Amino acid sequence: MSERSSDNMCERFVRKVARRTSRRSLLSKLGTALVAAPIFPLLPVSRAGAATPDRPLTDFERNAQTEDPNRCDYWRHCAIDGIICGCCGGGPHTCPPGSEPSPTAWVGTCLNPDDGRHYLIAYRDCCGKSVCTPTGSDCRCNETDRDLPVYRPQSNNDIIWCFGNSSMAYHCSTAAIVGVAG
Amino acid sequence: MSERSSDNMCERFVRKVARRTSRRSLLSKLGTALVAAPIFPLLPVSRAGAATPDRPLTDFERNAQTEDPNRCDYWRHCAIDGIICGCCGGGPHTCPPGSEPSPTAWVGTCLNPDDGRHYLIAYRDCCGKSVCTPTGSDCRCNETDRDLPVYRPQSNNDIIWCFGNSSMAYHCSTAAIVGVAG
Amino acid sequence: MRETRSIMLRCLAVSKAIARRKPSAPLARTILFGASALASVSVAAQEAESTPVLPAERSDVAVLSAAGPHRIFNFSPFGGGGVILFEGDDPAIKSLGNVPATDNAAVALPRDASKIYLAETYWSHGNRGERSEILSVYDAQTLDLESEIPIPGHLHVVPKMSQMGLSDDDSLAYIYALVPSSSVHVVDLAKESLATTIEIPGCALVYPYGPRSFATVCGDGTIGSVTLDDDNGSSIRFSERMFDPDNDPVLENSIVDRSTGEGFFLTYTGKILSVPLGEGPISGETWSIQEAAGMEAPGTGVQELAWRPGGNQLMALHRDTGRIYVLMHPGNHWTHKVAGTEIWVLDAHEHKLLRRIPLDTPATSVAVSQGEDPLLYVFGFEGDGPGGLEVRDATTGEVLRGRGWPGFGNVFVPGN
Amino acid sequence: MRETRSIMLRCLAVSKAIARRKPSAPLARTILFGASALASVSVAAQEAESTPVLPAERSDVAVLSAAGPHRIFNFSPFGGGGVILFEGDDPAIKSLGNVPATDNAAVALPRDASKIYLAETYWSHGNRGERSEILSVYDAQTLDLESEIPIPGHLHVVPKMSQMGLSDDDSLAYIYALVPSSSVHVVDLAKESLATTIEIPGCALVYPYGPRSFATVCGDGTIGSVTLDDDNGSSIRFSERMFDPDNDPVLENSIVDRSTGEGFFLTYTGKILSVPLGEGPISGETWSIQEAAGMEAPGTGVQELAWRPGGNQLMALHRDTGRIYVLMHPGNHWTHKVAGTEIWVLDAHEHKLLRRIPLDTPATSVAVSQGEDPLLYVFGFEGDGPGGLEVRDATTGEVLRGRGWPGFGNVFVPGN
Repeated sequence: MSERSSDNMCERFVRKVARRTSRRSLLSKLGTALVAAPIFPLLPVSRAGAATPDRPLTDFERNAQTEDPNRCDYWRHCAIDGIICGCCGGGPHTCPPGSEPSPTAWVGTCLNPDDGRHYLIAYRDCCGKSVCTPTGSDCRCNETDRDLPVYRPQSNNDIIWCFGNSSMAYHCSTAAIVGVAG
Repeated sequence: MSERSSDNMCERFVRKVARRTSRRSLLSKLGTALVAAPIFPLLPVSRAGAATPDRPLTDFERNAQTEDPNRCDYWRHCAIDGIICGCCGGGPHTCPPGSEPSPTAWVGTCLNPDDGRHYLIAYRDCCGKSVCTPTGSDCRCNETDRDLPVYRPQSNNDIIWCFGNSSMAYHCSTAAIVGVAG
Repeated sequence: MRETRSIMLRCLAVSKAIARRKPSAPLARTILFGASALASVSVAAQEAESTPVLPAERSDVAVLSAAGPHRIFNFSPFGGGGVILFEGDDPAIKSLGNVPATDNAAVALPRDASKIYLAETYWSHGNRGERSEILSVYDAQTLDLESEIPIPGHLHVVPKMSQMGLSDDDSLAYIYALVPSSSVHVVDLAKESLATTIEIPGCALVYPYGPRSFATVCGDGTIGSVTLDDDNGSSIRFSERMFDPDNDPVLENSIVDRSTGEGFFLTYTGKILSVPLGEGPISGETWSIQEAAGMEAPGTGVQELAWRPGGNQLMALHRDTGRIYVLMHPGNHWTHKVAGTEIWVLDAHEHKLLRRIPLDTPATSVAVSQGEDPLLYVFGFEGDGPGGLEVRDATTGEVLRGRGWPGFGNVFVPGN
Repeated sequence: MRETRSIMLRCLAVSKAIARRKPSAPLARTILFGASALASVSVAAQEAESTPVLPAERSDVAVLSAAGPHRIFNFSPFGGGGVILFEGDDPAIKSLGNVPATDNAAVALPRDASKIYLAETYWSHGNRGERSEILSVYDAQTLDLESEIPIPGHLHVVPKMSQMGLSDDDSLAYIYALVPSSSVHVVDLAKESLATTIEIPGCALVYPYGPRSFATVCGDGTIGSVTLDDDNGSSIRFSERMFDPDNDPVLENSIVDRSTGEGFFLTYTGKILSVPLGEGPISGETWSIQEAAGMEAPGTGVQELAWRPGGNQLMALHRDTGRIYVLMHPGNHWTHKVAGTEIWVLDAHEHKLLRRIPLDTPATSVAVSQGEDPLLYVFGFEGDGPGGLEVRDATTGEVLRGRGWPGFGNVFVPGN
């Protein structure tokens, strides 16, 4: 398998929004923001206090494993809601063939039991293709550690994160490492 | 529940076909056929020899019941392939609300165990609406008594019989009595 | 070439006898179906037998009666699902019909459930092509599509009651959207057109009340309230910070009574913010449903076992009696989607627990019919099998009837 | 109004450090997300620990290797399904990816499986609106849509191998349609346009062979063969009556070898019509697979128990060895869709049974890979659970691997 870059997605996102909406005031704001900013997929934010080293483990963290990324209890899946892309021909940070990673994502803060660190995980949906038919018995997950409601969208796992893709059709969800939670 | 007529469906069918195709020679043939013919839904044909009174019963006929029309073993379902409309808000000859009976149908010849007669059953699909989500555990049927391949289309239960409907989307299948098999 | 081979599919003539429901009249014509398959349909009189010949049937289409208070609208907009209608009094809990919806559609019903409104997104070629964002209007008796009102869009999300709602007089639809900014699209249902779009930066979801107002929940722990003026201008008011959005946020499927403007916002740990949303400053009192049950109010510990609310559509309000139904389970914090093992019945005004209803199978969702003789609907059962729908007496909690059927989702009832 | 509330969703800047895969470099900027939810992402160096920090990952998209002979294309065009790709040698039988298809789409693959062709029907609003009849062309390695070729339509039917096929040189697609008349749409795949439509009144389905020919089966018991001339004119020849279409018809998933034009038409009772479809009159010999197994050839009795063929894609041909695989079950006549409990392996030319392979679970479909080391794929298992896909050695019948997965449908393999 080889890779295709997902560069410039944010730019495409904004352009698509620009085409679709008639709300000029908003657009000009977005346009301004872009001029000042390098083009890169939107990164999620950390939630303050999520990674206090001495807090007790959640049930998910107690049971998490690091061997099989195509099961719901894989350590990175602590806040995933969706179908694991690894069950659809993709991988933890790889969209299945023919789908596109979303430039936007929701975020979880998950404990890696191997190194004891908390990592920020971007749950980027893979989009532009109808819902994946997963092969595997433990591919549809709904984990909720520190999942917040939609009025805190970047920490919400219910939203279809396909904004700015060629179509908003949801295919599956990845769980890419963004960095260590600070 | 009240009823809405399904009159003039055949007419609408031909008109829609006329709009959709560019094959004028065919259309003129269909047009000619129509001029000579009253407008009425296409009726299926009987298969010669289907109802010989002294032939042995099929397995379906041995087990058929006449009480619950929303099960696969209801006597009229001897050649049905599809979702029973009675599980979707319809009935044996009634389409669920918001769907349309197809003007065309495939046909079965089924034995009514109550009167010992063979009846011609028109399996009219209800169309124009996405596939029904049936409520019931025995609503998806595939019975094959005297089911013939698609090159004998009026005796074939695999075809989506939604020709001429507002859209060809398949919703469910009915099993209406057409008459006694001669 | 064999010229006798005829075109396979023709609309050929038959007698109108059947149309006129004269079942035993012989057919006047035969039906041709390919030259080699010529056969005749004969509905000739049978030789005399003891039982009459069953009459030929005409195909027709069912139309529903007007919805009573026990009509159920189950909504599951995934994988070709949509709205399935049931009658709560039907012993068989059998589908009355269904209305398709796109994946992640949103739904709303007027109080008399005469219409079904669906906010939908279509692409002309399934998952690609031209995009249409529409509000589909269905007649809830014929289940026919009546119109498609263009809208700017709606949020694609696991369905929530508070994604979309109607003004108290059923004249306006409020549709929540996240892009390009967090906003609410207001549709004039009589004019079948967009009235306005209201930005609600930092807030999300709509909880309509009164003729031209809706509440919304904000990421900084406040409750907002938007009121439209007659020219579709709008003003927004906010409460002080009423909850901790990072650790104990208000659940999305909280409830505002459309008529009275009484809001009941339930948090992850089981606090209810009772917020009257009339004129003036927004404030209210916070009480704990566990304390109402004589227990300690739980905290946010990830290893702090307590009775906690959880599920999807996990809360329901019977407006006339002021009873709140909440799905509860024993669990730690962050188990807010776990299925409930009990339904707690609370007095919304006295802040008292009235009843605990144990469930045989844990469920994620609950709804209650309005008016007299309320029925309690429990659904979204755990497990691989059919989701099921259980109908209980809303007063006693007793199981009246139920049936397994496939599905998950939200349930909407008339009268809300 | 609070002016500090910012727009919720903005594409804001972050350092390119992550893009450049320097995982431990600190982020140069913070990300703003609502004024009240300001927080910083810090990928600062951890205090020294024994294990290295896992690197940040960039999102990418998988691309498949070119298909080898053991690539599997499972086709299930219902309820949001489509083509799911597998590798027959993969011990886990895990999806390689999937291509969506509309309900009742038809599929074909070129011999090298470099493309996936889907005949599809779309309505612009799901089940309503503007209708599009297209042949969708996918690259079978990227699974990207390459083009949409307008076509007049295709038959909506439970999927069959013989609804659609390609000429031996993969240059033409033949698509069967029933309305307005039974006909075959011929698409020039290089020009991406319809070449012609050929009416085949009284007949149905397409079994391509050679550069510009296809066989078809007719309702009067004959086999037809259509050949296109260079100007896309066509001529059709028919055999004499070769089977009884009312009582013992030829099954739809019969097989014609695209290269040699050898046809193997299997009837309900288990007769095979071996029909060479070259030049001249169409005729052939009929033999019984039960007789090939040393049994009596069964009749058409509805209470005549015998080994009979049954299922969906119930027949497969390994071209190099001339082996035919047929799903068989004990049953009466008219059980032609019943799942098979055994696979019978037959020599297509010697008319001999080579092997009977008992199945642990009855299955409705079978396929075989072409070339050396053929694999036998058994699928469409009965029961409520996942359909499953079992991979067997096509020579010995031994189970090599298998896995439950949801689905039903047809399996296509490269090289056919």
